[in-house]
Amino acid sequence: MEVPILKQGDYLIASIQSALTDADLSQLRESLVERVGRNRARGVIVDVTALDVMDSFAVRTLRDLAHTTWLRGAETVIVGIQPEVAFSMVQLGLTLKGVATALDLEEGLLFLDERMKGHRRRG
Amino acid sequence: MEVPILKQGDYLIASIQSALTDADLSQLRESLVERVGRNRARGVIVDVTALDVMDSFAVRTLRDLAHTTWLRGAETVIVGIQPEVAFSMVQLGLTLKGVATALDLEEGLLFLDERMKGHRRRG
Amino acid sequence: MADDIKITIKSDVDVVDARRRGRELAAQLDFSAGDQAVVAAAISEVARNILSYAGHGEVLLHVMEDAERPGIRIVARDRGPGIADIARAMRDGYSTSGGLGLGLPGARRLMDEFQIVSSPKRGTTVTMKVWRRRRG
Amino acid sequence: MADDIKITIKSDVDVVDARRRGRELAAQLDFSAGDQAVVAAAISEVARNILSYAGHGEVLLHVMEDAERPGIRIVARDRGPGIADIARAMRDGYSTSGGLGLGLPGARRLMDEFQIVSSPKRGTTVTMKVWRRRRG
Ligand SMILES: Nc1ncnc2c1ncn2[C@@H]1O[C@H](COP(=O)(O)OP(=O)(O)O)[C@@H](O)[C@H]1O
Ligand SMILES: Nc1ncnc2c1ncn2[C@@H]1O[C@H](COP(=O)(O)OP(=O)(O)O)[C@@H](O)[C@H]1O
Repeated sequence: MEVPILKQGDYLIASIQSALTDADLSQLRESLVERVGRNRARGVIVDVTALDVMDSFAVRTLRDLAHTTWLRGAETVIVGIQPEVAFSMVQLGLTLKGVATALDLEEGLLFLDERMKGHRRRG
Repeated sequence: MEVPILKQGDYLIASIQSALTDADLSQLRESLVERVGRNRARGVIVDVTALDVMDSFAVRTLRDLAHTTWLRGAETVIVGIQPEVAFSMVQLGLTLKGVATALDLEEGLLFLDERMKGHRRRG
Repeated sequence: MADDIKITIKSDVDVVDARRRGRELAAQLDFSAGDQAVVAAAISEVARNILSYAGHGEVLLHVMEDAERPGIRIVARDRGPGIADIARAMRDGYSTSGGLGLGLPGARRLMDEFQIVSSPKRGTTVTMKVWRRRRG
Repeated sequence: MADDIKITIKSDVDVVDARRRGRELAAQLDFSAGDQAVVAAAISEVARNILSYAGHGEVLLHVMEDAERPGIRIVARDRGPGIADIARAMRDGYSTSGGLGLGLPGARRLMDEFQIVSSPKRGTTVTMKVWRRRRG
């Protein structure tokens, strides 16, 4: 199950369409990191609206993805975590600390636009 | 005892009016998480000025609330913890680690405004 | 104030009631605002435990006037399943229910005296005492 | 629903399948959306552990209808190397594989009951139970 990655201006947008295996998720991470370099992207959006569960492997992979793209000069924002998924993540003790989040694709784009404007300050 | 939730610009403000049962507190958490999505809120203020005690259940619920709204793209700040309540929390060993706090509603709004300005910096 | 105040705990409203009564008592005895909150928080923890682990039980509040300064004795008792390993239950962060596991150890830190008696047959009784502090 | 659902775990596709089946079962039993995600997440953790540490094994899902409210029993078992120190494996952040080490302790927090039996000879069996919650 390959996740489509779209380029939109300075950003890459990966929209997860269905449940992913661990291998799919790792693959997504690698593709995005590679594409950040190839497309000289400055922002990455991973849309997880379609994910109905997020376990410790998924969280670790998304965290690693955000940190790796960061080291390559691009900011990642995770969008579309569903309320019930957020609920179960918090119960599991999984927090995505240090990773930017936004409600949905639209908010994610706004967030990146704001970050790119002027200086990209960091937490 | 339902806690009223007001929308003010991009923010949601929940003002606790009186002592809450555990069920009330859980209900507040769920309502706020739901409203973040519905109102596209980017900040949440929970005003606990009226709470004259904060025990481990309350602290856990507020922490979960903050982490869950965060996963949905909104920052939560807890305002109005009274000095004697803070004192007893510290004695109990309860910390709101990882959760933003401010003195009162006014400070809470300022805090969120600063976070939202330009770059929404992330913990 | 000769008699004990007895609060039957069988729903979360009773937990709120118990801590309110404890706070009022502490205020009557001229405890500082901080110590009123401390009494209320300790009661809240043990009363909620009754509800969570035993389903129902009771909290008894008693004014102690025999010492130099007045104090409050709080008894929380139930006929629930008991605590298998009390030492472990008293440890920070230990919880069988996904709680913070700070209730019992926190209450012990808050109170001047703290005792648990528990057995699978007779349930659990937590007894705590706190005296009004000398104003610093 | 009398029979157990049995999912053989031998590749990461089976982990996805197991959590999907668990979620469906929870939905059938009218669990809240949040608790459906909780069931799926817990299954995901134990099923992945089978794959990571034992190579293969199975997940069994069983509907419990004898209590006041319906529940799901999840059994994850393998004949792998076993867990040498279960207390340590249950600690937040402990991992022998560079994982987050939140799988087992997280699953325990999510579930109403949680039990591990493990030995180097007979492998590992994790049994978890969760009941539909009363609506708040
Ligand atoms: N009244 C009780 N009856 C039975 N078990 C109890 C009781 N009170 C506490 N316990 C046990 O002691 C553990 C620790 O309690 P506590 O420190 O209050 O933390 P928490 O309630 O957050 O789990 C509980 O998880 C429970 O297993
Ligand atoms: N089925 C199993 N067989 C053998 N060891 C296991 C099994 N499940 C878990 N473990 C051990 O327990 C540790 C903690 O597991 P867990 O909390 O799920 O974290 P993680 O999988 O991220 O390491 C693992 O690192 C592993 O050493």
